[in-house]
Amino acid sequence: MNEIIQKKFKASDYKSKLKPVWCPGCGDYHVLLSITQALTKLQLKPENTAVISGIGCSSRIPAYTNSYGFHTIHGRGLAVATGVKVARPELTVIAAGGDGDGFSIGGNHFLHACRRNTDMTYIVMDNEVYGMTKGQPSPTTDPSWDSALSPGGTGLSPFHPLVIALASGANFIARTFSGDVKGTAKVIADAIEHPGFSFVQILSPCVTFRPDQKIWKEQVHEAMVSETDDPARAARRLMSDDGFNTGVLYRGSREAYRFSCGDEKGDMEEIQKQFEV
Amino acid sequence: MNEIIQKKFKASDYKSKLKPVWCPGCGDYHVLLSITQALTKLQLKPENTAVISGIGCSSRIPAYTNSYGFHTIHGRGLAVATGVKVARPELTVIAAGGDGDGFSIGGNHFLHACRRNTDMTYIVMDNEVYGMTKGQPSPTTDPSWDSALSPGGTGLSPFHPLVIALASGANFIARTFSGDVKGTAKVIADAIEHPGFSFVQILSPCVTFRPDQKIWKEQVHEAMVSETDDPARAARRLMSDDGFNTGVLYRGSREAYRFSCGDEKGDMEEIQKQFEV
Amino acid sequence: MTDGDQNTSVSVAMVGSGGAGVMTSGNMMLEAATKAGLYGLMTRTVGPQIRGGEAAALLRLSGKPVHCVDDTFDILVAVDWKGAERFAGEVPLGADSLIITDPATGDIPEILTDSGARIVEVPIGELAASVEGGRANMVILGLVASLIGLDEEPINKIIAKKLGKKGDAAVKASREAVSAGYDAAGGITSPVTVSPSDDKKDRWLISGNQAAGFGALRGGIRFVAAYPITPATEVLEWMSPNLPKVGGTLVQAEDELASINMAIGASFGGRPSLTATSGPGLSLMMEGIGLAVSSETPVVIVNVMRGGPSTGVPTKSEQTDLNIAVYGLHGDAPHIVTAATSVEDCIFTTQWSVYLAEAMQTAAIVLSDQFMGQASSIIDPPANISFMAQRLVESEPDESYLRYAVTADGVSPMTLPGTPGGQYTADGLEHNPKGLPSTLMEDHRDQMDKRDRKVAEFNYGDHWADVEGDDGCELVILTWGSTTNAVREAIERLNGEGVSCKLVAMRLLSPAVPEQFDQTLMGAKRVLVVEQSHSGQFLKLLRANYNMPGEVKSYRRPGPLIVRPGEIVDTIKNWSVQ
Amino acid sequence: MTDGDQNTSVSVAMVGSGGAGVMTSGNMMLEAATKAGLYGLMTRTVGPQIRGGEAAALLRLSGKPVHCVDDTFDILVAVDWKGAERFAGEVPLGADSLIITDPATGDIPEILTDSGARIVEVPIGELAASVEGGRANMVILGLVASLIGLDEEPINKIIAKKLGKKGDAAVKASREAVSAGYDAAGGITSPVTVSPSDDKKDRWLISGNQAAGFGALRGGIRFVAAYPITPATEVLEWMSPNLPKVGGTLVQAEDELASINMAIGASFGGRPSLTATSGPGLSLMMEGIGLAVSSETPVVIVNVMRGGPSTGVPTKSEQTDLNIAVYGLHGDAPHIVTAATSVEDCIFTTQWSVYLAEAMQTAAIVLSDQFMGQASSIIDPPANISFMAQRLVESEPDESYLRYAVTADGVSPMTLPGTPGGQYTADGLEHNPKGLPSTLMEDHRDQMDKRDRKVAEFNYGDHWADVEGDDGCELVILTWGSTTNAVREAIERLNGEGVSCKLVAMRLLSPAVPEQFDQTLMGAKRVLVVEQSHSGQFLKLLRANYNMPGEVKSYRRPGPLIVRPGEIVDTIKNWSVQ
Ligand SMILES: Cc1ncc(C[n+]2csc(CCOP(=O)(O)OP(=O)(O)O)c2C)c(N)n1
Ligand SMILES: Cc1ncc(C[n+]2csc(CCOP(=O)(O)OP(=O)(O)O)c2C)c(N)n1
Ligand code: SF4
Ligand code: SF4
Ligand SMILES: [Mg+2]
Ligand SMILES: [Mg+2]
Repeated sequence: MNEIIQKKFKASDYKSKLKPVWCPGCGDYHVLLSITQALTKLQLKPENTAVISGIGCSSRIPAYTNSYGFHTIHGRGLAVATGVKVARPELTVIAAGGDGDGFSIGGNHFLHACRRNTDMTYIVMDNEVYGMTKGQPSPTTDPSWDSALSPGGTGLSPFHPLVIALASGANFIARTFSGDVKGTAKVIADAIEHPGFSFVQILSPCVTFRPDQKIWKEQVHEAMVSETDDPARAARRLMSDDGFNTGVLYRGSREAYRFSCGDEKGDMEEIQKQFEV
Repeated sequence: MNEIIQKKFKASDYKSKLKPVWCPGCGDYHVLLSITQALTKLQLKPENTAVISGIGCSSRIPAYTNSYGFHTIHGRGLAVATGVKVARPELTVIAAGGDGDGFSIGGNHFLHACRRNTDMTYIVMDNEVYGMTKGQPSPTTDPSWDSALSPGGTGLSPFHPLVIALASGANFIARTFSGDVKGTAKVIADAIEHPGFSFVQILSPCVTFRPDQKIWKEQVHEAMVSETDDPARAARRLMSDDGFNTGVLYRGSREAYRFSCGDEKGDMEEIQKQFEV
Repeated sequence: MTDGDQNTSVSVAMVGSGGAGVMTSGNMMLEAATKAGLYGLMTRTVGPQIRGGEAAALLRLSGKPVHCVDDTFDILVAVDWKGAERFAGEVPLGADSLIITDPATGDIPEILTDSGARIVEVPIGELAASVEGGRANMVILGLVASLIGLDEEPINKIIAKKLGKKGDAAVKASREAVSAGYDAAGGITSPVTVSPSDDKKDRWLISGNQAAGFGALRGGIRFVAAYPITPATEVLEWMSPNLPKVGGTLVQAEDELASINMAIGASFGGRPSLTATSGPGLSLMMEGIGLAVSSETPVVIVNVMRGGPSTGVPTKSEQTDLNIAVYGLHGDAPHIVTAATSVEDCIFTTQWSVYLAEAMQTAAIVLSDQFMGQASSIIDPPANISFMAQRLVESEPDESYLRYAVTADGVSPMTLPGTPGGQYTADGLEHNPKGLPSTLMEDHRDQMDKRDRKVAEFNYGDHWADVEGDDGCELVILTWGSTTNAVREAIERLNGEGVSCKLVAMRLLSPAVPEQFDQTLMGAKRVLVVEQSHSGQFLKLLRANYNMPGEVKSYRRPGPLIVRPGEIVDTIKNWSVQ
Repeated sequence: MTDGDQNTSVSVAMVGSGGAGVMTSGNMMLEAATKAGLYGLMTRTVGPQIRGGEAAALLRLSGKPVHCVDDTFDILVAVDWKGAERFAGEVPLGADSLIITDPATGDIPEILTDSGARIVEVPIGELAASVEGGRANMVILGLVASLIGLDEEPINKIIAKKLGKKGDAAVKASREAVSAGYDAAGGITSPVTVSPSDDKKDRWLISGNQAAGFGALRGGIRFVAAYPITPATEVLEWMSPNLPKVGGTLVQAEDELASINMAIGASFGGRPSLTATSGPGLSLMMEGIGLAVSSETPVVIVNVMRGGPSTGVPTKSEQTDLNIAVYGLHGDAPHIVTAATSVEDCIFTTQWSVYLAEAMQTAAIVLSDQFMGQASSIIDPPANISFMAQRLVESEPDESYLRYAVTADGVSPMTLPGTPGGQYTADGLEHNPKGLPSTLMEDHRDQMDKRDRKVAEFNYGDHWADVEGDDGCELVILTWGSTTNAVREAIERLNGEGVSCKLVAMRLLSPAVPEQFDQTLMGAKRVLVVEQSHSGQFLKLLRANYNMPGEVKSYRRPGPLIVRPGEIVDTIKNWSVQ
């Protein structure tokens, strides 16, 4: 993470001028707001932050921030983000995307990013649907949700991203609701400050394909329990949670990934000696 | 699962005549033996079983059985196996492979196979190394294990496949040791009989690249606790287990994937009506 | 409107942003046109917004079958002009065109007025407001219908059909708004009208993506693995509810790596299997397709092309996945690549490709594109062709059974799981005839020969290309895919001007069929190669695989603008001049 | 042994199964030969067993640089014959060859004796047993060294170096076993000997995979993402411990999708980045490579080819990933494809490719193959070439900064994260010069033009090909990759017989450089295209992109047998006859 400097940045300094393609009312507008508020809170220089995403409605977010951005390919945001962070350890790296991008096609990188524990923050705007491709079930979709691709529902129990994150070794695990901009901003700021990989699931409604998610704002509630650093306890808790608990639900202290590029200017002449016979 | 018939099959009826390429002493020989014993126990017709693998030493196993086999590509065994099972629900489908194949490149299919809960058995011969490519760390390798690719060790805490399986929704989760052929055979037979996706991690030493695994046979021990069907409890238990607990560690009762091909002979004329204006 | 008499058609663009509902108007007009005995094609263009951005319904209607877009639009009508400049390039106008605008909605983008089109102002918004519950999109529906000579009756029928369930008031409001539109058209001279025919025979309304799904089903596909991607999703979404009717099923996969491999697994199990995708997904499937080739497991991949490279231009059309489809596998991996030549031909080509994949036990990639895939077309009910999956199966194997036996035609009988004594292990590792891994030079060579031979020496009959025109023609246009119909129309126009020209639209892109090609192009003096690609992928494919006779010229450009007949006519004419 | 005087070399195969240790013997002989002032090349062939199956060390030694394998082996010596028939096809013998066998170990495979080679029996096992702790592999080391005229002294030195840490007894046992081998050679007439030169100048012992890693490091690579795969793993394993010495690092990725995308991320961050793989891994990387092309992020992919298709023949060489490397991206995606022409050239070509990728901000795929990659070669220390990653960076961007500015040469200055005011979003979606998503026809065309131009119009200098021979030559052999040196040697032999012939070994496979090509091939009457591929991928690439002058003939075949000079000589001779 880069240093906090004197000059006071405003939230608007972290926003670009590009108008989002999102539908009016989409939860992702709030997420964008929360990210800029979190960055304001931390007073990070915009040019020292990299926001990296996959493909999907939510993955459009990098260009709406005033950071360096990379809108990569579907499912690969975390891999690109890992490369950025290892190559440039002094940058603040935020990976972002959707539930389809992160948990379906990107599932393997999610597992391994949690395990590798590179210092970055991963924000998933979970709307329990593939928004960009016009409404197919994602891994977090309810089994009975009807759609053209899965008439009558998938019949599959939804994927539990927080439990998976915990099982794969993530050390900062949180859930927030996009409508709670302040609360989300606070959690994101915490996540950025946490050394190692931080995972923030943001329930972010898709007004177009999941109008039923309007009731989310009534369903979410702050987690009743205090934060834990015991993975076994966290596992038990997360496995029985209702999916609407918000807050930082687990915070561990495993060492962050420790290899990265540096400034050493070694000598090629020295290196080539190994070939001499 | 196909029906049990009168004629008594012997274990040798489930083995092919092909000599394995494995190193003398490789744990996978024992796994092969256990699989044939499990099939004998269940008296399944060899031609009604399909054994499907990825790529790796362990993934060579299909051709050593007398089943229909598919030695697919690295990491994709589970996807191919899912296709086979959905297309031919009456077959007994066994997917098999290594820790690199299943947890590194194949991690996403592992997650989603657990979640989809198609009725098949997935056997991972875990030797905590990439055997076939001559000794690189896999996701289950100890952080301090030295190798050419990761001199001094990866520094990464190993991946916990059983916890991931549980987190992703698997309903039959077991661990065995290859050296315990009988015990392993029994668990595999149970796994095959379990409706839905069953996951069996078999600790199967690599004598060539991990000679240090010789001590495994002293380290393994039967799980002290009784089987549970409560995922939250299982999670807590698995997260704190020592990695050498053996037996069936979790058995749930979630409904298996319910869509598959059938015999309906619908009428194309009827179907095309939807285009008529 | 086109030059030749025989082609009289009308092209209409209806533009509007937000929830203006121009797509609804377009769809209604298309259905009404069908009822009036017309043929038609409708495409849509939308802005980058996920929902509610600028949009246009682009229609072409005619008394004769319509397969491609015209050079220019005859009538452009806008509910509003918000963001319209972003796709104005896709709505070419001419000096004969008519723009209808509501002065209350602001200025027409310059790029449109620059065409010199006649502009007529109609207070569309006011007219809508004059009807209780009236909407502007219904006003323009009536306006345009009147201008092009469509009766109000079929439109009223469609309104009842589509809005019936919203209640009588909704139907009434729409009908009145349409009527207001009809009335407003009174004083306007229309640039062109179409004559509804009396021939009210049965018609189908179908998109290329539905057609591909339907062809697949008819060819025998019974398993589909799916991962959504624009513009291929509708293939999957059409198949999902229809498969179970014939004992098939669709599995939504976690990604394209899974979907291709699931399809391969299902096919290994004996069910003809398919997946559908577009460029980025196809990239991810290539390793799996190589497995199908090497393990000789039939599988069909429908690839609906969009603008590339990378994520590219997902909502627009381009013919640039030809390279990857033909050459994108590592190693020497002979397989089949076909391409549909029209919305309607998506049925035939997909069905035929299922047959080819199954007959040769290999992978067949069927190329379609966004233009065809997402265009709605009114067509004559297609003939029921006989191609049906028919795999060479060994159902009573004995001891000597060899899964990968080296046969004369390269195809080896396959056993299906469940068949006693037929057990073998399918493998992507090189193997011997029994299927056991082998690194022997001889086995490698024999299996390579066999996999190549079965594909190269198969009898593809006449289906390798649509060939039209006299044998003696010295001028040939070679093309493929959705560009075919623009070329076809260009040739009709050229014929009308006394220029004779042969069409060769290749349906089989791989393997090469040099004998048929040579014979078809014999005597050609000038060959024009037409494609929608920046780098000339088709041209290079031809050069690599065929001996091109005579002087060869390439006409190509990237998307998103669809290639139009006029461009080809001009190219030929300019070439003649030199 | 070869025909021409100037090429005197000796080729030896040492065969043995299980832990026979023939690789140790081979490595020791190679090192000893270096000490004796010789050049040499050693490859290995192993059976399917993961460990301890049949194996052979294949050496060629000479007083002059050695770059390819000879037509036949002069001496074949076996510790035992178990499983040897499985690679006998890879050890061609002639009537002049000598087979040394221990009668106690059973019959020589027929395919070897069919050659008519002279057979000499030596009780290798007994000789080993006669020394305390003696091993057969050391006996054959002495035996062969003696036969080819190598002194015992350098061998003893190597033994001390390699076995020193195992203790004096081990060194003594090995030395005595070697001596026993020397003695046993006494009565045997050797088919050929090499003259150790007095020129004991510095030599390097290096494999192609190490050379690629070294070239990459020298070119400026500072980040590597790795997923192991045969036969590319050693590139990664060499780089892993060496990168940190220059401030770089290697990350082991979970799969190839991750490795290519990590490399792209690191490069976006400003570090020249690389990954290495082989066919199946390259397949998985193609979507990522397309992203690098579209987002204009430099990245280098070293692809060490193995037998295909699919999992294929992982441990053997073939030149069949050319198609996928050049054409395997969806959409029109111009990028760089290069190929090393020898073990040594893996340094130059990789280093140059890093430079190209960085200079043009695009993806460069470097093709090597199993033969080069895993061959150990004794070479002269290579010149230190100056190519070094040098990206066009904008370090003080102002308000008007455009990441994807349309420039004359197509290369746009890039800002690196951390640069104030340079913020932009890299994108695989089509974009405008600022980097914002755009579906506009004009933006798409301009960006396509630019991405194409920067690659097509770059000045590649003379490096596009190794060209040797007179300008006036009417006979040209076109080839690429590791086949180059077999062609080179064939041409030397043909020259020796008065046939003059030009070599054109293409290092740049994509883009095409038609001007250079035309000029180089001007006046060619006959062109032979040589490659190790069943389908003729190189031939098709040439036909697609170049106008081939004169009569063109293809000499090609698949692996695993490496193409030998004699095959090419014969092809040319037979062609002449007609
Ligand atoms: C390889 C590949 N496969 C499929 C797609 C199509 N695609 C684009 S976005 C998307 C899903 C988006 O869902 P999600 O990640 O949940 O984002 P949302 O739109 O809901 O925010 C898909 C399937 C693609 N672009 N690339
Ligand atoms: C796409 C792809 N990447 C890499 C490889 C190389 N490869 C073959 S097996 C293997 C790892 C095997 O490890 P594991 O699955 O643990 O099996 P083991 O050999 O240990 O039994 C790798 C990386 C490959 N064949 N394909
Ligand atoms: S489709 Fe849904 S997720 Fe996408 S922008 Fe619209 S509301 Fe948001
Ligand atoms: S390398 Fe290891 S895993 Fe592979 S066969 Fe040998 S002992 Fe078994
Ligand atoms: Mg979503
Ligand atoms: Mg392993």
